[in-house]
Amino acid sequence: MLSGIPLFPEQASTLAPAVDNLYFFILAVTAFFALLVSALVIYFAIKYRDDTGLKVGAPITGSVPLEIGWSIIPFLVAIVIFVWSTVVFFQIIRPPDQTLEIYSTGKRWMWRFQHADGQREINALHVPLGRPVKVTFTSEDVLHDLYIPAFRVKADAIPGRYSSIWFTATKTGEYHLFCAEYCGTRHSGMIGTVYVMEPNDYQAWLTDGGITGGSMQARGEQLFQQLACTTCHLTNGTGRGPSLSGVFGSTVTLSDGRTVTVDESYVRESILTPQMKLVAGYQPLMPTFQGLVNEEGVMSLIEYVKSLSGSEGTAQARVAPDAAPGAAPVAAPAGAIEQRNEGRTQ
Amino acid sequence: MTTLAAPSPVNYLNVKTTVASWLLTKDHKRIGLMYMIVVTFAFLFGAVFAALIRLELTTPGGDLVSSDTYNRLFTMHGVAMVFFVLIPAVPAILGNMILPLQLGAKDVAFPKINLLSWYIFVVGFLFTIYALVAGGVDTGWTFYPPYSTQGSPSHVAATGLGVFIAGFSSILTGLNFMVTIHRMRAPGLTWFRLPLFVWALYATSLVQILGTPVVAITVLMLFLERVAGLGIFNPALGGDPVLFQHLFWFYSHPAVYIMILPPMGAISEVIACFSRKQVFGYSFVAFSSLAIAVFGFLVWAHHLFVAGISPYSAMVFSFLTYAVAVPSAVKTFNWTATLYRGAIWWKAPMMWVLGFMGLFLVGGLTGLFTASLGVDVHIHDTYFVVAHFHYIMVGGAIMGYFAGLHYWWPKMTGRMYNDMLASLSALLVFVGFNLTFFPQFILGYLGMPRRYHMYPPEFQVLNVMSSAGAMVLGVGYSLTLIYLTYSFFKGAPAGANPWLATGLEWTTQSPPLPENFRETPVVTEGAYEYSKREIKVA
Amino acid sequence: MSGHVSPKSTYYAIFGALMVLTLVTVAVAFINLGSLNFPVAIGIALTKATLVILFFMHVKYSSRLTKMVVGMAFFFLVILLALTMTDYLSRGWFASPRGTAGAGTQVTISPPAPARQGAGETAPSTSPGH
Amino acid sequence: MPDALVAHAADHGHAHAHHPAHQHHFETMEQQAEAATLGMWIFLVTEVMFFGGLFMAYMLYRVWYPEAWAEGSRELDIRLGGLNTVVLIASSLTMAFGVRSAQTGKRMATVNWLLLTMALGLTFLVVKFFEYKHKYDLGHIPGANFHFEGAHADQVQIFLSLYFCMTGLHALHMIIGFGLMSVITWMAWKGRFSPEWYTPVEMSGLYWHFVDIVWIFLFPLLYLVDRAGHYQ
Ligand code: HEA
Ligand code: HEA
Ligand code: HEC
Ligand code: CUA
Ligand SMILES: [Cu+2]
Repeated sequence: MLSGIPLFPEQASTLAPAVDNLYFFILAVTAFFALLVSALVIYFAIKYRDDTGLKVGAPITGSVPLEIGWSIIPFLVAIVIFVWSTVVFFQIIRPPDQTLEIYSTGKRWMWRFQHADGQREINALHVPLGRPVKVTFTSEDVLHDLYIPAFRVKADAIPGRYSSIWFTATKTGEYHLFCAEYCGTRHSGMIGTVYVMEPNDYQAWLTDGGITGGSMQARGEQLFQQLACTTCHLTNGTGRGPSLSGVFGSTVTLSDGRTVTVDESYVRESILTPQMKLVAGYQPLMPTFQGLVNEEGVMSLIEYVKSLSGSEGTAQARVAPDAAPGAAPVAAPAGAIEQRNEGRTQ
Repeated sequence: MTTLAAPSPVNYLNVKTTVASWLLTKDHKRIGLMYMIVVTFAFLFGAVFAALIRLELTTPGGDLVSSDTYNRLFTMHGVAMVFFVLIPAVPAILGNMILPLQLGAKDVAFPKINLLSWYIFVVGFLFTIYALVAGGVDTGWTFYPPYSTQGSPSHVAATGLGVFIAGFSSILTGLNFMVTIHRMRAPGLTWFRLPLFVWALYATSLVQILGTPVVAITVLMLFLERVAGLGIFNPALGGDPVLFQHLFWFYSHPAVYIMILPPMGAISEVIACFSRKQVFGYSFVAFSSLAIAVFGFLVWAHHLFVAGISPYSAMVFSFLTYAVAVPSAVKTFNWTATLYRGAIWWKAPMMWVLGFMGLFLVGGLTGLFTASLGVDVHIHDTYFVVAHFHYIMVGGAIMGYFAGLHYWWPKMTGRMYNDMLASLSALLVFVGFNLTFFPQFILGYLGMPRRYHMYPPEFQVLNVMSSAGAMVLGVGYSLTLIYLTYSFFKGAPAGANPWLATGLEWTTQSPPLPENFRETPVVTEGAYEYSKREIKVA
Repeated sequence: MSGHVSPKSTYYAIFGALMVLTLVTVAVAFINLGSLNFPVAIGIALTKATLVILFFMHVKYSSRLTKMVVGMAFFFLVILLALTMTDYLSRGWFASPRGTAGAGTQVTISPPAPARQGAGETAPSTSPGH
Repeated sequence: MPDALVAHAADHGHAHAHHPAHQHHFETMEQQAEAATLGMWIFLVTEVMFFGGLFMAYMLYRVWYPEAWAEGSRELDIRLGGLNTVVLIASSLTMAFGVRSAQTGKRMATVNWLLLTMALGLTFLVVKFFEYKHKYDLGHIPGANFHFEGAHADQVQIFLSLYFCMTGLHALHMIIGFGLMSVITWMAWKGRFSPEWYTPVEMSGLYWHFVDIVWIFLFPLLYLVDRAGHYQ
């Protein structure tokens, strides 16, 4: 990192310049107003100083045109800021189409990450350069907030539902990852490092990280068998439950007439609180799997359900194989990677 | 205005001196002083916590106190400063003191309720002190569930109860002031002859009346959820923790205007007096107070931009936030224009005003960064926000409070303070303040999250600067405390109107009679008719 | 002090109206109006409250200030409810290309489907969104 | 208002016989009564916002969990709720008559109407007590021991939490109103009120009507959700 006094954060994602440009624009506008007003105040205070306390000021009471002027101008300026900010905001929250999917859970006081291929790490996140990455996450206890300053992204992790951030890293290196929502004793220790790697290094890390045990999708499929989901969700739609092929991303009508888009949150809800939203035309037969499957298991199931919606549904962690095979893998710090262990999650 | 008769030897301070005569008083001026004592006490608490926070943050490793202690420090600091210092400071101290005087009334409309609200306030404060002594509370002043309902091992219930109780004190004060302003004005004192401080207090009362009950019920739900296991915000039952945030900020955003509007009113008074001029655009300044109070209710979710609310809703709230910045802009420009061709008397209250102008400006303008959706994603819950609100709350509201305090001090106590020392301490606070909090903007944009006990080492230099500034700031405040205390007992007697100011409060003796005025004054002109008057040395 | 003294008959009439409206609101609750049940219940309650405020509480004969104070209460209550609901009701609108982007629970309100489909049918949800 | 006050001051100067209830810091009785009325109304505004927080929570979860709301609502006894509605509206009527009697200076009538109002209020509270007791017996008190058979037990717990918060707060207001009214009745009995001064009766009247209005909303919101069985 920078030595001396850092004044400005690194720009390491495609979003960073967009946010920073907006920032500098607001800075310019506000500096203008701040300097204008301060200069006038100082000038008047000195120019019209009277230390006797006996003089009176000029009998000026006001001016309607001035009032209107200095209401309208700041308002218009503010509108410009608002529009620009909103554009940038939607850029920040709307991920592009082909993202690399990574799942995460925040738990007091650590971040667990799970790659689609099954690699897991704690308080460390390895991502490839130049590829859009979407991190979908939730919390297992209280509110947390996943924050990567160098990428200018942040979102609260809320128990019971999913949030996400996305970014495309533009610079290799190591960056801070913070928990930005106060969560108790070791809130300030709920930090980690994001490692942005060349694609081939990333590839090497994926294979070399020493973590096997199957992709999330595979794990999801396995859970789908284990938990006997298959008994009801037959692929041909003749089971007691709807077929899950092609469901992800579609719009479903519920029994009370509402419609929902099938996304991560909805699938999660279907698994944990199936009674809350019944698909129209089906009986409330599906049991809850609360307690039988942990957050990571749910995420694996989601990956699997996604994969049933066609090839693009599965997030592929593999990168193009044109990477130089000899590149030295950037090893994750020892201990940062949780060894895959079926029984010990939670 | 009426000429003064010879001052009576009896005033509200010496009319009776037994302890009971204070504790059972219904005199708004005495109640104001009693508030001042409790609030000063709370400020000392808050300041000691602040000093410890800054001391701790001089090193990145978190060496001074444990993480748990640190979390309690900033929580107690925030709770004390917000609920027990800034919300009551100007309305309950200066407002109580001055409002009836400015209206030409003998007292507020409901003097018994006024005393009751002081007692309620003290009880609320005692609960909070209890929580502190019993081990503190560590949720942050915002009490977000599920941490506060399920996670926190600390004394959330007692603190919550304290805040709940103190809320009623604030409600009753607002109610009292509103009725007083409507019903107790002296003959001839029409709405547009009212001093701007009264307008500001009126707007504040509006917020207190409409907002505080919501936070009261919200804290009550939180309390019941914590102690009785009710489930309203509990995600495990399908509850939404974000609902708490909505309800909390429905009050707490308007509450920041409870904190800033009365100081703004005081600033208007002081600027008019020490520029010897009518406030520029009187009616615009008056109505901007109301506009801030009303529109202030429409923007609360700008605290939730990354909390998981709908992005479309975020857009609406961001837009409204920009709209509510405009009345503040109007005020700022009008104050500046008031100085133009004034006869500016460099006395201590005016020095605090000049400090206020500079710091409020920075604080308000950085609100435009946080209100910006795109930028707020990055700076939310970082030191940028910490710097933003300290600039407004300490640089703006506390400076404004001190400006008003120095302005009305001779009226309240009948004594003067050392003007040189007072100006010096205004300067010290201004310099110390900037040293403390400007580096925090940089830290925030660099990405240092708030409520962090330990931080990466590269942030250390800026943090040390900030802590050094806090020391200067602390010296400035300590100085104020010393010379004001000295003045209270030993200061030179002040005449009825040492600043040669307009306004009914200056037509009665200092300190005022127990019943304020010998005869109900009759008002025939606007609030700041300096130009119509020939100013003579008193 | 000279408050307005209403004739007794006014009070009886208002009481009668309140009783009738109570009956209506109970009766209507047992009729399936679909998504209209809630608004109708609220509408009736509002009417009843208005009657009490205007006549029992004498607001009809009170100063403009009192009327404004009453109006203020409802105005700000509506702000609290409506602006908060802007969040909850629009949460479902935002869907990023591959599902939600943190908007959380997906709820959109539209009139309920009148009839249910038979259990054997395939759910009308099988077409992939993209 | 100022002009009125100017005129008033001109009319009377300062010296006119003071009513025993006249407080010294008010210029006139009229000013005092106006201040009291305004104060009371503003207080009621704060009460509206106080309940407002609960209504907000109610509204959100009703939109989110219509089935659970239907299920929870069906747990409540519509006959008891309806009875209480009638009782409370009737008490509003008797309260209005109480105020009217005070306005017209009928001492005994005032006392009697107030007593009747208190009796009705007490009836309401007794009924409420039995409703609560029933809930307690069934284990429907939210918290660690909550126990509910049904498809949406968790969300029904939210419903019942709100039910207890809302009705509990309402009942608390009734109890406070009952206390206020005891004092007022006693004062009326002592003959403290007259057509010139009956502010306390009027104020308690406003308060009582407000409590009635809250119930007017609580009844359909809590007892009448989806009785048509849309979500069965
Ligand atoms: C007295 C207290 C006070 C005041 C008055 C304000 C005033 C404002 N605040 Fe601040 N704020 C706080 C106290 C205050 N705030 C606190 C305590 C927090 C953090 C709480 C926590 O999380 O713990 C906070 C947090 C906060 C946030 C959330 C940040 C986050 O958590 O991510 C936002 C976002 O919009 C915000 C915005 C604003 C705006 C736009 C104003 C505006 O009202 C400012 C208006 C003033 C001006 C704009 C300056 C004068 C104008 C001009 C010179 C003309 C030029 C103007 C234009 C071009 C428009 N504030
Ligand atoms: C009115 C409100 C108010 C006031 C006046 C202050 C005053 C100060 N605050 Fe406060 N602050 C808040 C309201 C306020 N604060 C709130 C609401 C929060 C958020 C809490 C939360 O996150 O929940 C907060 C949080 C907060 C933090 C962030 C903590 C964190 O997120 O981890 C910091 C850090 O620097 C800080 C510092 C200060 C300082 C230095 C002062 C100074 O102005 C104080 C000056 C006084 C002294 C310094 C003490 C007296 C001097 C001496 C005893 C001499 C010796 C001094 C030294 C050795 C340093 N405050
Ligand atoms: C006893 C039968 C049964 C079992 C076992 C079962 N389900 Fe279901 N599932 C259903 C039925 C019936 C529905 C449709 C009604 C509803 O929405 O609850 C459904 C709906 C769903 C939906 C929503 C589908 C849509 O079209 O919107 C998803 C996703 C789902 N189930 C996933 C799973 C997973 C994952 C498992 C295993 C962990 C599982 N189910 C186990 C019966 C079952
Ligand atoms: Cu996790 Cu803060
Ligand atoms: Cu705010």
